[in-house]
Amino acid sequence: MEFLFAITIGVLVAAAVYLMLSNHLLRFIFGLVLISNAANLTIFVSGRLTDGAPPLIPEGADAPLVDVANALPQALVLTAIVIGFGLFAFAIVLVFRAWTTLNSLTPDDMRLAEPEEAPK
Amino acid sequence: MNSVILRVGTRYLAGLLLVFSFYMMLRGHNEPGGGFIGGLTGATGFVLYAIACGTQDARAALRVMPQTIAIWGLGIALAVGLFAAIFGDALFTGQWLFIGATETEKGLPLSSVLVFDIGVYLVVFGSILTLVFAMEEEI
Amino acid sequence: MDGFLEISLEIGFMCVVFSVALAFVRLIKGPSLQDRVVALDFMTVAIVAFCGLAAIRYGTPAFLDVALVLALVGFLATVALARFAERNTERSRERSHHE
Amino acid sequence: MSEIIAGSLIILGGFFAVIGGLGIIRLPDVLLRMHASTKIGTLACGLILLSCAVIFGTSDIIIRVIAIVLFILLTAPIGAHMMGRSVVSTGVPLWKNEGIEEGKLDTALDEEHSTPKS
Amino acid sequence: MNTFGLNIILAIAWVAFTGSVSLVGLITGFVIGYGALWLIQPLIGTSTYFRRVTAWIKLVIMFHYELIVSSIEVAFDILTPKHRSRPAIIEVPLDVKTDTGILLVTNLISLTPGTLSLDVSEDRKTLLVHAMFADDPDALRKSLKDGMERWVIDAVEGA
Amino acid sequence: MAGGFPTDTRGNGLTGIVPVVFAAALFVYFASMVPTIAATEVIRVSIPWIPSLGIELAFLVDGLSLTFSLLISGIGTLVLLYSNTYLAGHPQYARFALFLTAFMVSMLGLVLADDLILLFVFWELTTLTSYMLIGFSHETEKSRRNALQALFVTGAGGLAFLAGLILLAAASGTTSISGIIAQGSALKEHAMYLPILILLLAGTFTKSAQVPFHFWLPNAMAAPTPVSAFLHSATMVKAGVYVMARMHPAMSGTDVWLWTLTILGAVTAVFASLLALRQTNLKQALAYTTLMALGTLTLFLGQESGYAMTAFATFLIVHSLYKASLFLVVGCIDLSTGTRETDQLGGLGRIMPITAVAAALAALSMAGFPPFLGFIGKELKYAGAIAVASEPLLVAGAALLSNALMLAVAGVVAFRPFWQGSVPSGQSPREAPWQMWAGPIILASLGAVFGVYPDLLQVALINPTVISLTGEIGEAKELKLWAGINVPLFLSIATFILGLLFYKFHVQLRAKLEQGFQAIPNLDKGWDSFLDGLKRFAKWQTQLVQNGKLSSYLFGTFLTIAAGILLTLVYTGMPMIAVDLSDVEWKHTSIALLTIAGALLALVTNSRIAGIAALGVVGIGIALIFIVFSAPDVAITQLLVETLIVVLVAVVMLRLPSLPKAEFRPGRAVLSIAVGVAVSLTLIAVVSSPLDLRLTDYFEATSWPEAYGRNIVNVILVDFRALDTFGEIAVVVIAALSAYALLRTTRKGDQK
Amino acid sequence: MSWLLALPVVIPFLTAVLAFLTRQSPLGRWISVAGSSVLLIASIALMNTVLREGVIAGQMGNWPAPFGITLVADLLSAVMVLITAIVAVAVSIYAIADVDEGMERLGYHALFNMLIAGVVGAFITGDLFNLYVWFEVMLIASFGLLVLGGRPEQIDGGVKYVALNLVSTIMFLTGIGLLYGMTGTLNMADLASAVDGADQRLLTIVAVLFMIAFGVKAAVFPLFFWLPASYHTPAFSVSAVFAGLLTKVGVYALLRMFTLVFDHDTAFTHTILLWVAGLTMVVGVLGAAAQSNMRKILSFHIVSQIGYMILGLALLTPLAIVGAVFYLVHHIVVKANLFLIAGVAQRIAGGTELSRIGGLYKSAPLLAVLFVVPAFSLAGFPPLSGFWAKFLLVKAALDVQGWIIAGIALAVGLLTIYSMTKIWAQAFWEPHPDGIEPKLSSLSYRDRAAMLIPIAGLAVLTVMIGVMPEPFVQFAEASAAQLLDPTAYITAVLGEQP
Ligand code: NA
Ligand code: NA
Repeated sequence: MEFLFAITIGVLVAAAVYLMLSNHLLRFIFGLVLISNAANLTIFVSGRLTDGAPPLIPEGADAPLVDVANALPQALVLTAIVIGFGLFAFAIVLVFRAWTTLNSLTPDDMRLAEPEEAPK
Repeated sequence: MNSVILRVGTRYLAGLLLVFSFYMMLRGHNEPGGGFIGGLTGATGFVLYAIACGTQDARAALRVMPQTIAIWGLGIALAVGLFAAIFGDALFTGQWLFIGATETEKGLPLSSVLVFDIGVYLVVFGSILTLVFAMEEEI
Repeated sequence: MDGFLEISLEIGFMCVVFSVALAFVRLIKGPSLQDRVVALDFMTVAIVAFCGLAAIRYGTPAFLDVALVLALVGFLATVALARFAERNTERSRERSHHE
Repeated sequence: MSEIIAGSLIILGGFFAVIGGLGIIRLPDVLLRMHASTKIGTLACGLILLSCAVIFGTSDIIIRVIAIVLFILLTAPIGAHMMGRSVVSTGVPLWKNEGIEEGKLDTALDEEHSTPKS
Repeated sequence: MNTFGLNIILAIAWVAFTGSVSLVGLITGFVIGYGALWLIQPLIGTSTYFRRVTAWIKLVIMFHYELIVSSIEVAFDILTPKHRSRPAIIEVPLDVKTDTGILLVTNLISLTPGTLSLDVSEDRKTLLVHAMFADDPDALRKSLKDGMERWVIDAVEGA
Repeated sequence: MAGGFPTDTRGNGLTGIVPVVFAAALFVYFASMVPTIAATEVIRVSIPWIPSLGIELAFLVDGLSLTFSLLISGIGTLVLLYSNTYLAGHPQYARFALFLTAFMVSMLGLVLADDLILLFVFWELTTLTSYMLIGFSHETEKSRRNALQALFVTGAGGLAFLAGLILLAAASGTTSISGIIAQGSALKEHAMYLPILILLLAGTFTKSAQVPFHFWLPNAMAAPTPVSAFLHSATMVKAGVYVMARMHPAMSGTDVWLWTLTILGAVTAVFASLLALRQTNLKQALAYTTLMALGTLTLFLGQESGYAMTAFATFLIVHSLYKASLFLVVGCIDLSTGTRETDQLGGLGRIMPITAVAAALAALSMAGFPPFLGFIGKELKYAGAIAVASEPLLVAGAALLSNALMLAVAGVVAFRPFWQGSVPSGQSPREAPWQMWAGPIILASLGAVFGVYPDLLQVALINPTVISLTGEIGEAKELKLWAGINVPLFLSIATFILGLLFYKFHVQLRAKLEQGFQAIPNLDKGWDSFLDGLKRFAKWQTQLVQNGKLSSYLFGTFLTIAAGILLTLVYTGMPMIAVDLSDVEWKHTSIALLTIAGALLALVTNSRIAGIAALGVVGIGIALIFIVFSAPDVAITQLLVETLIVVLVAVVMLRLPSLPKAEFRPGRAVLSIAVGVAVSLTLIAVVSSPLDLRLTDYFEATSWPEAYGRNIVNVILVDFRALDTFGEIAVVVIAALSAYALLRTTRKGDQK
Repeated sequence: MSWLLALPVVIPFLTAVLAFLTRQSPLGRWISVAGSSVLLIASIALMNTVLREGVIAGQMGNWPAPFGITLVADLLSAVMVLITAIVAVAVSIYAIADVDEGMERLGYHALFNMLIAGVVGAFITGDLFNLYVWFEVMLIASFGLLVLGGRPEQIDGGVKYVALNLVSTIMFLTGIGLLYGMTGTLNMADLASAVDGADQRLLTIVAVLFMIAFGVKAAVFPLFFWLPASYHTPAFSVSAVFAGLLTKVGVYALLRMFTLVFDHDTAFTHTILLWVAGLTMVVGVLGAAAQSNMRKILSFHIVSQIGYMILGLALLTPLAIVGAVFYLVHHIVVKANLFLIAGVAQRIAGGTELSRIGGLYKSAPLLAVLFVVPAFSLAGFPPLSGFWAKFLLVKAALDVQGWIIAGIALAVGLLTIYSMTKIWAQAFWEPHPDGIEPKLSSLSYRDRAAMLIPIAGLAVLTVMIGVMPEPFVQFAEASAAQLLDPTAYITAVLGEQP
């Protein structure tokens, strides 16, 4: 199963990278969302996949009675999702600001911080 | 958004989401849920409010600035971590008090961990609303 | 009758997944914004159903919690996008009005 | 017994889910498609959740199922209303059942309404 | 809602009597309490409570009936190659006043296949409905008013 | 500096006096050591500095360092005295005095240091202080340029020098200079001898402005004249010579040493004296004669004979005395007349008699006339040259030629302005104030005094210095005015004749030289094009890598990632991979396909809404993965976050324009696929071996009994790894605050 | 013990919370100053303990390692925390003059202290995922600070900074996932032995992934683009703290991971690092040579100097690590200070573009003195701190016959001199193009004190390290010994290993 999702992650990453390279900030944002998802999924898959056994301890038991899914990567992914959301939120606001202040969404045209050399 | 249906629906939904978010937070320690999920759900309620009735109303309903809520949440979470110091434990050591504990029953648990989750809830709730309100107003 | 439930669960899963696939086709085709949102909205509802099936299939009511949250907040995206569509048109009309 | 009921509900729900999906594909304009998605989807979902209640049978599950169904019944129409409203206000081309073949529908609609797509 | 509160108290009392704190117990207590209250109706004076409860039950049943019947109708249209539907957007005057009422009417209309509430005018007097089978708009309008709206008004606003 | 002497000759008050007193005190202090050193003892003081690197604050007073110290502090005193008047009332005099004093102290440190690293510290301090001094007239472009040039060239040498010192310390196992010398000839046989030598010479040659690094020295004359007098006569340029002398016992005697120093010294000497004669500017002429002196000193150091060593010691002193004196004289002339050009000067002898006397005394010493110390120096020089076993003619010839040229220059600088021609109209020269002629006259007189009484010098400084240069075996030759009729005497006479001829025809010679030098590439001009080239190369390179375009930055970053992983894969070979598809259900496959389809739609669509919806699909697909693989908490969070993402994008997009149509870029596509493949392959390899579940087992076992929670994921979040969660909510808060701040700052550039 | 470790992280957070709640009043800035000062005291206490007792570790939440999160301080961590605290104090004082009320109201002080918290957390954590979390805290705070003020060039720089750093962050996260998938642990001390059981070929690949992720943070070639694109745009106090601290966290992480965990194939990994070091030095310094703006020059020099630190890690001899540690400490102090000085230049001379300013030497000699110290320290002039840093590394390179890399290190030093003198000549020596005489007295008393005290303090520190390097060298040696033989580190975290 892990193999299947490793391939899925590869496709997500490839699509994300292409979008991030597209010289358009909205597409970059799309790519960012994809690649964040891919990274989260990488952790999840790295922790190995278990079908249908959430890491919960039933009432009356001291430990899970069956082999439950690996809880640690789940906690990590949860953390990573929330952090990723924070980063995304900032990024999207930045894109918005870039549009309102620089009037462009193509970062290659943004040359205020690194102006092009005036031709001599 | 001048939609009667949405406004009326929001009246029910926002409260519902808020109550539901507390429920998700409180049960988090034993079942799916917890501070994040609670906070996100609760925030959704006010996001809906802001969409339906405008941010002014939403802010008025909230009464406190959302960023203040968020920072208080962080403060609470931090305080929980520091609280362990009183008992000579390390940062973020959970402190438990079982009300009416007997030999067989653990009793009603009161824990610093729950307060920490409340901190998480407030942070997520406040932060998302800070963001959404500001964006709504700016656009 | 263990077998019947198993089989019907498989069928249920297949149907739900297939319906999601159908919705995805609409999402690709569009053509209007709303078509896509409708497709997405349908998927959300399908996931709720999927959670229900999963809860039965694995005997774990925990998945119902996923359904619960999704049922409550899933429409928010729809609302936001609908509002976007509406305001976007308003704005472009205003813009053309100004010109 | 409960498993047979549940199984049947699941199959019925699955059936409606597919119908909903087909409706989204097949129906000729966006509002019609919304009929399929909002209602038939809800129905499908409700049936499957009902089977959950039947299978587990415990009160907390039943409460949860009821809650889910109520939530969907509450939110889905609001979402549909918002969408429908926007369809009307943005002037998305609509089908008028004028006997146009399905395959040529999109082009026909485009010719009929020159409103810009978003 | 005094009667409703009384009913609740009776239900709790029932649970206390039987000693089974469960949902089923509570519902049983509620139903039995309702019966008891209905019996002693003259004692507690005129209350819309009983009618409203009946109306609610009727609403729920009729809603599900409509839902299933029209779902089949739509499903049929989807599954058959030719589209029989004659969609149209129609305006329905609203009599329901309360927020809850409006929400219920619009939601229920939306939830029954074949009709979809698009919008309520700002003055809350008109409802915009998209209907799939609007061969006869007036008939449709009438059926909505006499059907869903009526049931909702009975249940929510009493009469 | 035109405009006559300062009217207020009281100088700069305390700021002026204190440094003079300080320098004088130093001189007296060092003078008090003369008896000890004359008794061929050495004084060594050492305190630990960086014991862990074996570096000490070690100072050594022996003949060599004492000679230098006396010259430095003595001339320093006079120069500071002179400067106080020369720059009287200058608003930045305090800084000047500070830098000059600092320079003097650094120079003293350099010659006294008995630790390689300590020596280097002072070495660089002299570079730094001289940079400040050369650039003293910092408001002129030329000053700044020349200061930079001096710093850059000596700095470059300094870095090579440092490398040499490090290697030297490594080769000898100590940084102590006396320790290295005590090891005898061990260094010469060390495998690293040659690299060390080359690196050290690179440092000393640049610092001493030897050919071909000579070009910065004349430019450094942009400094005020006292600075030139001090730095470029007595001190800084001699630092290089000092180091060669210091290392002489440990490193000399090899063929490389001999020929490198001899040839480069000789070439510098001749070349510089020709350059000196060519100059019409007094200061420039003097600067080049300094080069000539440095060449000569280097040439001596190449050898080991007692004559050469004695000649080195003597000429070192001679040169410092007359050169400092002449520089100061030129300063007086400059202030008095407003020019330093020879052809605009004349007849100053009667108006500035004291200065003239000082100039004459110094010039005679420089020209090597008896009974001046310069004469003795010159005699020794020839004696030393002849003592060169293999090529006496070459060395002696070079010495003869350069000495004759030197004589001519002495005439041009010190004779012609005073005793030929008359004062041009427009000039109203006056005699310099006493503070300004005191220095020259004292220094120049010393040349005469030591010439007549060479024994004074012999015992006090020359003998100890020679011992320093050669170790205990050293035998200094006697300093005598009359050494009998011998080859050096004949050479001296030849020098006089040739020199006087040169002087007589110096104007014509200058023209010839001018033509000659035109033909030789000028490194000074090369300097500017070097800097230009450097800048251009830097610009070119920078535009190549830092072109201001995010897309190429991202391309570079992703390329690094793909290449990094894939090339490493090639290097390591394929890790173990196990493909196990047995437990894959159709559900898994369809969820994976849904996710992939969503991603591909997001990739290809030109519609914003389709893009967002596609992201929604990916989100749903991933949520389904979380559901199927038992992560309800994660699934809920994923769905909630996905919803909020859609909401945020929908809000923001109201203001954003539609997506432009995407063009297909094959290069980007290949790179994207490469990154995807790299990640996939690595992950597949990772999941091919079993996972160690220690941590999870612990969490499962303790979650309920110790942390009282049944939802293990939540217990990890709020208890086992609460610190992570705390950091994470901090991220959320900060993100909100940052985004809020960003939204709320509105500036002028903002559109409506 | 565990509180000693936790406090340096907790204090800035607490400060941030308080500063945010008081953001509408001037109290916020004083809370920030006070908080940094308390942090300084705490980090001195930490350093003191580490010096006395060796590596210390604390288990957060009282969960034993490797199950809970461990905070660990060895000498390197302790000194990084200490130096962070010093920079924090300096910058928080400087901010009184530099940061306007508008920025304060938007939460500057809170963001700043969160940034510090993230940096400290990264230095002190012993858990890989926790390191990621602190990286994120630091990163998101830096996003906010970078664009605070919202000038167009800030937004432009911000876009590039954010985009590239997000890529690095995601690579880091992916790397953590993969490493966890191989070893099943996240505790860094535990990883040190756990990786031995993993496929070594795969480990090398993951090591390269980490190298890239940290390489972006550390701004090495060819991953540094974000730095020169953005560091010259924000407020001066912001760019000072960025310049001083942020890239060093990347260097620290490289140093930590590539001595503790990824030391299985140094012939490969550290050879790559050597190349990276050389190219970073050269490309960075040439970048600086091409610039004409003070802050841009300084920004490129950060890149170049990072190369030196990486060089130390790449050589991996005791002396080289000593050099790297020494360089790390020295560079933070010096580079932060230079950016602070640029801020003063901006205030009194009206800019940082060298052709637009001048005359500072003549009319602001105090500033000139204060500039000379860090500038010439950066250029490696003795007896300033930078000389020893470079000396150690060049010696380390020569000791292993690394002629070329030593030559590069020296040549880059020369070009550094060139850049520093360019600033000196054009901003200080050259008269102001508008003929004005920029004077420090044009600043208010408060601003003058707030700006010059931290600058002078850091300059004194630079001189102190330079003149009395022995304690620092000794310290760096002890620290390098700990890095090269992590037994003490591992024992402190996990207890005695069988
Ligand atoms: Na290891
Ligand atoms: Na300038």
